[in-house]
Amino acid sequence: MTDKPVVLVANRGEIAMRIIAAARRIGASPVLAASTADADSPAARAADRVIVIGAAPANQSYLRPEQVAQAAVHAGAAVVHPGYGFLSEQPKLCELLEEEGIAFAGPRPETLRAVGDKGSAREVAIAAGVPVAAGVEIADVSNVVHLGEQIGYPLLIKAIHGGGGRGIRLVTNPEELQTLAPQAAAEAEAAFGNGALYVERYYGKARHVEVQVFGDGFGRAWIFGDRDCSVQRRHQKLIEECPAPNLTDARRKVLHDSSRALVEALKYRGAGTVEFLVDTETEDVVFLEVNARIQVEHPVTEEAFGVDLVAAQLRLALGQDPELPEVGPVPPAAVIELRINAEDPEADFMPNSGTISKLSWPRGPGIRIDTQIEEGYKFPPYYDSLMAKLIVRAHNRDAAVAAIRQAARNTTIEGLKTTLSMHDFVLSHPDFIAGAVPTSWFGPTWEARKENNA
Amino acid sequence: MTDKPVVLVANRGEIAMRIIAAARRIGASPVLAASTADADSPAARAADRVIVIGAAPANQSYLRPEQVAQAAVHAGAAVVHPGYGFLSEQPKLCELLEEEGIAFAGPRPETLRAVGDKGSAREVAIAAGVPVAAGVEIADVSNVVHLGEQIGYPLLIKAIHGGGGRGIRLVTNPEELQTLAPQAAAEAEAAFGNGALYVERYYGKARHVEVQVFGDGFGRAWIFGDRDCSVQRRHQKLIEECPAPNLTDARRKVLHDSSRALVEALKYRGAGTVEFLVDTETEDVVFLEVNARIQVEHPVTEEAFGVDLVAAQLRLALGQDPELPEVGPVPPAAVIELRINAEDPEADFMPNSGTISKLSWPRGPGIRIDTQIEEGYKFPPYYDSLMAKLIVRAHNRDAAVAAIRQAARNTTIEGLKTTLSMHDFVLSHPDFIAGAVPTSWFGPTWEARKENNA
Amino acid sequence: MAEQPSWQDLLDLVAQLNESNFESAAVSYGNISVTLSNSDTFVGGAAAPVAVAPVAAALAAGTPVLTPAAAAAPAAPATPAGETIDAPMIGVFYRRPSPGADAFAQPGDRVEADTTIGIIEIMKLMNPIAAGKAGVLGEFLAQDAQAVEFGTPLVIIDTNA
Amino acid sequence: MAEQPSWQDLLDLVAQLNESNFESAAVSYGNISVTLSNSDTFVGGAAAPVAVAPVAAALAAGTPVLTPAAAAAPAAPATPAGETIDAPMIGVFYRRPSPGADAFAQPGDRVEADTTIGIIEIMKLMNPIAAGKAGVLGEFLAQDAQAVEFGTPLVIIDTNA
Repeated sequence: MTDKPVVLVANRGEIAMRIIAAARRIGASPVLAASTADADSPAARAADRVIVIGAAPANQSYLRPEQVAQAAVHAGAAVVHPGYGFLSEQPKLCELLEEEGIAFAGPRPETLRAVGDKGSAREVAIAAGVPVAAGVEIADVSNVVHLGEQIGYPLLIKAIHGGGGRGIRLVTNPEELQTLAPQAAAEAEAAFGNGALYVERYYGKARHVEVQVFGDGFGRAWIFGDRDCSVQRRHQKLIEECPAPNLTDARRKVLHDSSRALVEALKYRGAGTVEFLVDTETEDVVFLEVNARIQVEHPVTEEAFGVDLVAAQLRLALGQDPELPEVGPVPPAAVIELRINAEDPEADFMPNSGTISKLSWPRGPGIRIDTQIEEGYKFPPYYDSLMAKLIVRAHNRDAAVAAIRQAARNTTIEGLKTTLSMHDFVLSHPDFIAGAVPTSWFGPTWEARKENNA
Repeated sequence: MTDKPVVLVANRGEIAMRIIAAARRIGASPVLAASTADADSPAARAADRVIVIGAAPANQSYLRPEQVAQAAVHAGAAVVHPGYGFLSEQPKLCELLEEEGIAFAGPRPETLRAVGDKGSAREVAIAAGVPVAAGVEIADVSNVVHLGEQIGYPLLIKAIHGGGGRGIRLVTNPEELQTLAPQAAAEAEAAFGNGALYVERYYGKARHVEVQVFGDGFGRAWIFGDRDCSVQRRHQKLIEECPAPNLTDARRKVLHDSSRALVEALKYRGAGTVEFLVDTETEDVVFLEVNARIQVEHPVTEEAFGVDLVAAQLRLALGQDPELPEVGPVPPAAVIELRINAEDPEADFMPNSGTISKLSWPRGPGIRIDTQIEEGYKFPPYYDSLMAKLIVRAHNRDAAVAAIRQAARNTTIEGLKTTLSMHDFVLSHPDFIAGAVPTSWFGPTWEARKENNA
Repeated sequence: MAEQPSWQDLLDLVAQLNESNFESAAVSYGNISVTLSNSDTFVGGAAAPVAVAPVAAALAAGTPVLTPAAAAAPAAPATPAGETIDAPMIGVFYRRPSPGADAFAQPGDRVEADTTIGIIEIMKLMNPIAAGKAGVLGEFLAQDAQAVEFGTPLVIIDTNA
Repeated sequence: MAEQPSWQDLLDLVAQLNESNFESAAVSYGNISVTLSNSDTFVGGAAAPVAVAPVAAALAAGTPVLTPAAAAAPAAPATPAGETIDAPMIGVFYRRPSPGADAFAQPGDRVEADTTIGIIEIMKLMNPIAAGKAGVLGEFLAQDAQAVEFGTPLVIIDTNA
């Protein structure tokens, strides 16, 4: 036994590698809680010890709070880091650990509950003075036209207890509203056991901009700038960058100040993200949600500001100073991240698995690779398709775009289909190069490319 | 054949890997000119092609300008990058390439000559208004006492045409000066074929601070801050950092302004370094020399300012915009580099070679590894002992010191002796942590440690 | 593949390789694979020996009750010969319903698929563990009150007896 | 694949390899593979194929006259059998003192150690190349005016003839 604190890594893939690296940075001993499919993964080899918590399917392993908590007890863990996805925003894991006196590298359970539901998150945001989309709950689905007048068109009908885009309807006029509201209520009732709906202003050409926050749990807030994540396909982020390009000082101030107010109001603990829509047709900026975890795209912020957010999470959870600096609103660098997924962009982004037969990464200053894959690694079919994140930092956005385009071209991954070719298309596109595309940009642009080539 | 320009990499080891990465970043094709010992090295595998230029001993391969030039012709190279050491500051290679219409990624031959000799470098510096140590040539070795009065004690007697520390004598009073001057003249005559000497003010507790410069060859100068390289053993740098700690704004301005003046005066082309002594006992700052090449420690500057100096060298040599930003005098980060050498610090830093049996690097934000070694690599006995450079960036110096200390502890290199334990000693020492040790600090401090442990 | 080599064939091969001069060897035949090394730096066919390393480290670090992770992987060499009943979840394995009580089952007992052979406690929840197959129990591989992982072999079972 | 080797065939192969002098061996046949090593630097058979890759790339990129780097390394497979006279420097190899002149030497010629067999030009300097050993010349491996590297075999020589 050593007297190093043990960090239980309750995740897999690249974020497991990342947490292991952070554990080593703070002098802790990383132990991996893995499914049988990952018991011999690169992350397993990088950890000091591996505890098999269940079978390959995530719902028999990574999604089981009691199994993860049991592994933490077995490991003698001082802290559990849940990564993103899986149990990262589940109050249950946090509570089980609290009972065992083990720290959770994330917000308190009550924070997770407060921001975990769209309705309550919106209330929290409003209370903290964060701008939200004009919206109102539907009291009576047969009497909705006055709500449309109040909010303006186009608008969205959303299920209050919904998620994943289900039950959402786009409405452009009063007749549609009258017809679609009862349908949406029935669908929400069927899908979520609750037919409650609200209507909300719809922004068809908005950007997705988010603010990286960190709280000490007692009301102190750090703001680490913003990220633009507008290159999305079906709400899945493909490319992220820090800082968000072409953002006026005034808008940036609204985003940062609101996020700070929210962290302070929640006495938020650890790393989190406040997501916003930034409209490109009006001056509107509206709150979307709080992601109460470290995010996939955290490296662009780390590289832009020169900080280690995951190490800060672990330090805070261990009762230490998170060792984070106060920084200005705009970082001294421009950073872009590509998500390289095991998907075939020529076949509707169909995921695929297989053995990595050849792998070669670009090298050089400002290039960072967060990944779990290596030559010979069998990319498993059980989990999400993220293979690697390629992150490049440069002195301004133009240089960063040029550098990451070349870095992507200097990346070789053989053995399965990847999204690298799609990235080359985006990084070479004048709209992306100009900066600040809306979230609605990628889908039709990518489809049009195929038509143009046909 | 492709229409990519070919970059001939006329070096080996980590800097060969670094140049290959830069070539790929600018979309060029890297070809390695290697000795037989390196024909199957990691750099050889990373290059598009390898040309064997001679036998393992450097004086039969890497030190032969005509063989390197011939390889450039064979390769159809557009540019040759000489790295550091070897032929990097030899006008001959540059001239041979000029005859063939091949670019040299370095200064013009006349610049190499102007700064290659101590005496002429000093003249150039004085002409550009760069502060130099009080010094004067000895006209008559039997009549020197008045020179001592003029300059002050302690002083150094130096051979004008010397190098490598030979022929240098420390003098503390007039009697010593009178005795030692004729001896030094005889030794210089024997060693360099020329007995010319000069005397110069000696600074016993000075720091080594250098300025990273870049010139477009037509008088435009970029200044990329400063580096402190004062942790040295027998004039060999062990640890470098950017920015130099505890430097007043006034001193920093003197260093940067003088370096800029020198670049403008020389119409300097490409990357270079202006080295200074910064005294800790007086306010004196004096010019040491110009290193007309990329230096081993260039990564600390790259990471601090977010630039790629090697790519900039290649772009400039190819007639392109070097794509470098104008930056402020102090970078927005603190960066430290450790040189990990294949030397045994417990045995007077004796170099050793052998097979790397196990290798594991730290990972995480702000960590950069420049190296050619990998597991199974046979570290050859023919060349210098530099195995790897571990570079860590953080938001301030305290964080950088803590982060690189932990990164060094998370580095595993087995199979031969390395200087990692020495680095842990330095990084844990209160003097280093406080910052700004003089160059005379390491030697006695390291020796005292051994005595304390005995 | 015409016929699978028997377990004995495999042991013979290991014996043969053990007498050989090879620093390392990796042999695979159908879904059988053997990877051996005399060297602690073996990185060819990396999977098996490397995976064992952290386990060895964990054991050396004084965590004897936890069955090593790699042992749970199908092809790992530490898996005992013969059929076993394996832990269906991570937790603490108990052979008795309460301290001092009789064990649920003993070596030599005949069990059916639904016979309880022990309990796994996970976060204070007690989960009875059924044999899952009929046969005669052999040696218990997991001790009473031992921390087990998913796949840790609990007890040998002879399904032909 | 016509027929799978039997387990016995595999054992025979291992035994045969054990008696051989190979530093390392990797044999695969269908889904059967055998990897063996005597070397402490064995890294999964990775070294050899990786090292060959840039050479293949260079050839594919259309640089036929230049002998590949790996071929110049002592153990590379492309080195012709028998003794050769190798280039002592990088440069351009000429078999004649000037265009149209007779070659310095022809296959079948008997040469002494100091007989000039060609010239290597390096940056406009002409360097006569002596045979370096006595014997009878065989086939020229380097063409007239071919770019050669240090160690490129120029011509076969039979020193026993």
